[in-house]
Amino acid sequence: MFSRKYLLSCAAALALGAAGPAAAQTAEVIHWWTSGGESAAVKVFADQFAKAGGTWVDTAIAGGPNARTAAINRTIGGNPPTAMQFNTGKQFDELVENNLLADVDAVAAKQNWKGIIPPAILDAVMRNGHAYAVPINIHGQNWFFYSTAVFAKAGATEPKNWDDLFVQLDRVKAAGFIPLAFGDQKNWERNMFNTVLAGVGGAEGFTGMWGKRDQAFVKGPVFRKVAETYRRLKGYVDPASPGRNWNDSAALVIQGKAGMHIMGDWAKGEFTAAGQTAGKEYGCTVLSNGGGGYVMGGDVFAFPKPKNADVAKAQALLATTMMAPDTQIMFAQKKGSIPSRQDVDSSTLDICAQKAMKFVSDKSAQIPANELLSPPALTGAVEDIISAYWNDNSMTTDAFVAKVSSALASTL
Amino acid sequence: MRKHAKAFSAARLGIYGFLIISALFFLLPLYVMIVTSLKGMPEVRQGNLLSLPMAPTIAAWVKAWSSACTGLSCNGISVGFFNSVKILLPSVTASIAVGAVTGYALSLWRPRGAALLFGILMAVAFVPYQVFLFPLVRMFSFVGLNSSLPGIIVVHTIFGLPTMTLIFRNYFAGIPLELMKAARVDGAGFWRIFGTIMLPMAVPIIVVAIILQVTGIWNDFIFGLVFAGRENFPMTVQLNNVVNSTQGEREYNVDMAATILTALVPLAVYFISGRWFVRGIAAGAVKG
Amino acid sequence: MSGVTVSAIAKAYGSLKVLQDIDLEVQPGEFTVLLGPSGCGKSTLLSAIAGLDEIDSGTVTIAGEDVTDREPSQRGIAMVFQSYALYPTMTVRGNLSFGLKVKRLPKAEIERRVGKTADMLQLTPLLDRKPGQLSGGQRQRVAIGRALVQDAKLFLFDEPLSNLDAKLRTEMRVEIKKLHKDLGMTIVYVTHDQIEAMTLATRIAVMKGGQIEQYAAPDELYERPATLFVAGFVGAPAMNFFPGTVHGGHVVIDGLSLPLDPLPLAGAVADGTKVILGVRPEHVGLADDGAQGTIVDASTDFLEPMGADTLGWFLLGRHRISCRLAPQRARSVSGLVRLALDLRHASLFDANSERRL
Amino acid sequence: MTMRIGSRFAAQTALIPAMLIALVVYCGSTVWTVWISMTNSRMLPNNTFVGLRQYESLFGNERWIVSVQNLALFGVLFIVITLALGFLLAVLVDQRIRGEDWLRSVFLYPFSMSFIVTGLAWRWLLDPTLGIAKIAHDIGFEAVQFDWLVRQDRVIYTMLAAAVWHASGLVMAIMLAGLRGIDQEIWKATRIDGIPAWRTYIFVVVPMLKGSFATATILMATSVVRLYDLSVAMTNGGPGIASEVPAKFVMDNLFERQNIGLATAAATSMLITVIAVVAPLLYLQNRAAARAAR
Repeated sequence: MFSRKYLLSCAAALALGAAGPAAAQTAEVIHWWTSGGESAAVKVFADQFAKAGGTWVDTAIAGGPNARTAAINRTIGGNPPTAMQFNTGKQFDELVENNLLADVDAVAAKQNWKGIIPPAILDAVMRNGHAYAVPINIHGQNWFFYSTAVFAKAGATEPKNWDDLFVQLDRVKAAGFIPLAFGDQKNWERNMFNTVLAGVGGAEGFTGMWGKRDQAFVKGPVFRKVAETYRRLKGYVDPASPGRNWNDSAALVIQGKAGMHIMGDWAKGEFTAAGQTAGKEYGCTVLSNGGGGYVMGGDVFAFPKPKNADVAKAQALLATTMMAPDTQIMFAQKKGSIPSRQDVDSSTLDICAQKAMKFVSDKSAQIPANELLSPPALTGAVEDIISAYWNDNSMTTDAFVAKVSSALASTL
Repeated sequence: MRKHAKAFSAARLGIYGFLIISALFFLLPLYVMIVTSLKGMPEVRQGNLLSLPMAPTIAAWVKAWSSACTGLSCNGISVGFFNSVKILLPSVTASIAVGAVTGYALSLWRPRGAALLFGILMAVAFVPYQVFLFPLVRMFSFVGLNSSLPGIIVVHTIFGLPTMTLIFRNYFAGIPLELMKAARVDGAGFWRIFGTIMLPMAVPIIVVAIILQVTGIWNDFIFGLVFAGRENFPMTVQLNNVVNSTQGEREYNVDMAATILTALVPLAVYFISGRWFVRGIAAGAVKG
Repeated sequence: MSGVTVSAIAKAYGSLKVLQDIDLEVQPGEFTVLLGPSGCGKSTLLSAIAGLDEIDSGTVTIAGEDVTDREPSQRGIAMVFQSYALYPTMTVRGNLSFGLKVKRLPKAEIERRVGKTADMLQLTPLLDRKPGQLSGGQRQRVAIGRALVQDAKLFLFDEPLSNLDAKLRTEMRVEIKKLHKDLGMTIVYVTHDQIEAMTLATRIAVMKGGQIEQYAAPDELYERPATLFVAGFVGAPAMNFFPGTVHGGHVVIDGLSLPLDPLPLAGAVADGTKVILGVRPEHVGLADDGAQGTIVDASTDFLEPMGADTLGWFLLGRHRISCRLAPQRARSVSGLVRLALDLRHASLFDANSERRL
Repeated sequence: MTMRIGSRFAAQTALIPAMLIALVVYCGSTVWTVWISMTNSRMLPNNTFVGLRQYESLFGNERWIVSVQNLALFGVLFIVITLALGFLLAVLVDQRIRGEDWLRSVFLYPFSMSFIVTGLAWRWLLDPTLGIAKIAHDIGFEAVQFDWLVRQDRVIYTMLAAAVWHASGLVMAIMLAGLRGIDQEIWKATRIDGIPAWRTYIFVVVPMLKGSFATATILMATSVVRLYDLSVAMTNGGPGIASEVPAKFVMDNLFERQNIGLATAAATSMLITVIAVVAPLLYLQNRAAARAAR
């Protein structure tokens, strides 16, 4: 179904490209959304953009690093795409500093972003008072998804807090299912750690570690509890988890092989693509000992400095389209996220999204995501330590604390 | 054995045994890929890795070739195939041409700076490509070569240079100097000697060079991704997209079919010209 | 057709002097052989004439023109190499015509010359074969042919026969000599084989350590070697040498005293001069058979049959001396004998300078 | 060999592309890399000089240390095993066997495939729940545990297996070429001397194939230093950091982690190590060649 349209659009792009200035509304977009739910969501953008009179040229490259390698190199090399995907946060700081990105102030003013987007998310795209990216959605990163069927068979119930979690996990384990489906790759190890950090350490702990690099917190008892809880989770994952992709892990829950999966709400896209509905085949919750504790990030699209006025026009049209109310809702439904605009009608969203909207409207329940707090270099350095701690049972918690503390202190 | 043909039959049995077991080890991954690609998904899920397909089907191949999705495009990896061919032919030609001329000049003419140049090339043979990626992007943008077919061809020429120069230099170094002298007395110059005498003599080593470059360039992923531009993405980029993204459940049969399809060209080159490869090496290709 | 003049050529690799101020003059039509042991610089000198090796100083003149700074191909030379250096991917015809093509001669002219040369060297049936399909002798002929088609002023041969077996070598030697006689070209020819040199050359330049020891016609070289080295290098079996001292018109060798009168000396030799006396085996005979000369007593050591001759080895005091004998006569030689040394053909060298006195 | 104006000019001209690449691309990139490694550059290069702080940080980085250790262990085993297996295969294939052409192709084909392509198949074969372990279970060997791919202390050996599979054929081809070049009279001589074949191979043939071994070792060594695809495709460095390698460290920091200061410091360290090993070898070879030219 896509293929003909895509071919046409490609042909159009080429034809228009050859014709020069007539290529006004063509936008080449680099992104790494290639899994089922993700590509369905991207299609919303492409279709809406087409409706608005534009032509979407899709450059999907599997794997965030691969896509960013291509995008950044092309931007530096003077042949940028029209738009490129980033995670909300510090990933594009230096592109701004080096004057490689165009601002979207005009669109922001026209759509009154200040009034309709939560401050934490809006701040993430603002640099020196200018908006440099389109915050298309909000993702919660620390959701627990569980299979209602598996839970029923095992006699487990939705966990209420972290102690209860282990009770439920034990029940699922006893019933012969994989208690916790896990795609054991470095970034998901970190995400799971962050889930524990937010849930056990609370907002202060989370921002203390990633944002303030607070040595006292990291060396204190709460952090130790976080580390121990994290390691305890390892007893509930299956031996084949190392190297598995996150969507394959979600599939284990979808197929009723595993009880639970800790992941951002984008995992809902996989459930949706498999025809499952939140509240029916699967349930969702966020666990925090202090209540709230919603780790909030999102996706943005940034626009490299246009080479000519036509590209600028296409960028403006694309930004406007992405932030249009109906696009926002449709996109969020497919992607599993919630709209970044709070002024849209969210009643069509599923119950997990409804829960999320509540967190988003309550500032005290939010924690800014890892990416918003720390630069990739620091995130990466700590991620390696988290990964080593998860995988190497001989590493003591003391050693872990010491290593995290020194990484926080020494990363440039 | 040519040398002692009357070896004991027990020893022969052992030789064949070892060779067959080794051959099985070498064929195992290919076998798994082929049988999996011929199965339907239910069978992949239940059956074991090594079993033959009960109901062989080429559906996965068709899908991989023409309709597997990456992002919004669902054209399979066929588009990439033609891009790869488009990149392959000029890149192989250019890299071998530059390598052959350089090797010839270094070994038979030894002009000024030859030793230094050769030293640099030898050292670079050990350096991970990634080190050059970023500066190269900058340089290319400076000369306007980024994201273009000429750009990717130049990149492959640049990174083929050390190996190509090395094997041609070693080959030409084995040619008697008197041949050069004779040609010079006959009045032939640098290019004439190269074109009419040296190149025709270098056929075995050119075959080796072609095999090495075809496989290297065809299998390249990172340069294609960074330098080729989206219109020219090679097959490996699409393979990565197909294999590393899933539409819901992972379709191993399609992944495997796509993998084999991508590997087909270098595989064919090896199976067809394997005997030339050994002969080319024997002709002095790689003497260290 | 014209000659070559080499003057004051020098070349060194670092501290190793390969050629030391060489002067050499080759007359038009002359067949000059550069003879010497390996490493003496003869091939380097040939390369210098050809322009294939850079020289440090000196000049090369061919046919009256200074060609020192010219490319090999612009010197009017043709060359035959030790390994033949045939182009392996070309046919015999291709090999012969390559140089002419490079020189952009008209096609008809090329065909004419190739045809003529192939006829002369009996290569016509082989013209479409590749070098790999030829025998050693055939390849050698192609290599010579490749030189001949050039119509060069000067032909250079770099040990062209050393890769052939003994029989073929003799045949080719004759053929080359015949070519020179028929065509009358100027040739400079390098070899380490003194027989080849003696049979082919009109003049031989014997080289050692980057210098020319003697440049002379074969007969003179043989009969009046200018240095001890030349005397020892030329001639097989080799010349007998005896170190001694000059005393009162005699040379005294370990108590044996031989008169200096018969020797063809250039001048008087002072008493006390340390000398080396050289006598060729054919100038030693058995006095009992009527051989003339200075008589000495010796004892038989052993006999070495060589076919046409037998070489008799005798002990003369502490020294061994060889003597050419007729085979039939040699069979009955044993015990003590009386040898006649024909000192009229002997050579005397200064032991220090090793030069002829 | 002499060159007068025309040909010398041509020879010099012919080298211009290679010279340009060597000086501008290779040397230029290297100088740039070394400079950036002394700045605090993150996503994009900047010129804020920080001395050797990136190096301090690098050598205090556990992942880098593990990467280097992995490479050393992997490299030694890989070179030794491929040389041994390649030589053994070459010797056996050289025994006038049936189907030689076919076997040679079988041993050689893996070299034509990249790990981007075959990593998946290998990961699958070694997967503890899907692969060989499952097959063993299915045919009744319940006790078989094959979980090396997910064990920190064993994962490097699974990479080794895949790498040996990939490269042994090339070594075999080189060795086979060498064996075919050996003078047949050697075999006659050893038979007359009554030396058993295996002794001949070890004490006579191996020393004669010195050149082939040197070539194979150099080729294997270059692929070791560049090891990247295999780690990415099979394990992505995991479990934990157990199968990380230096080239991947460079790559991850260069792009994903936006830490090019650290990445270039790592690249420079690799470069210095390589030059420290290669330069003396080149020097020796050059001297030997110069001596041989006399």
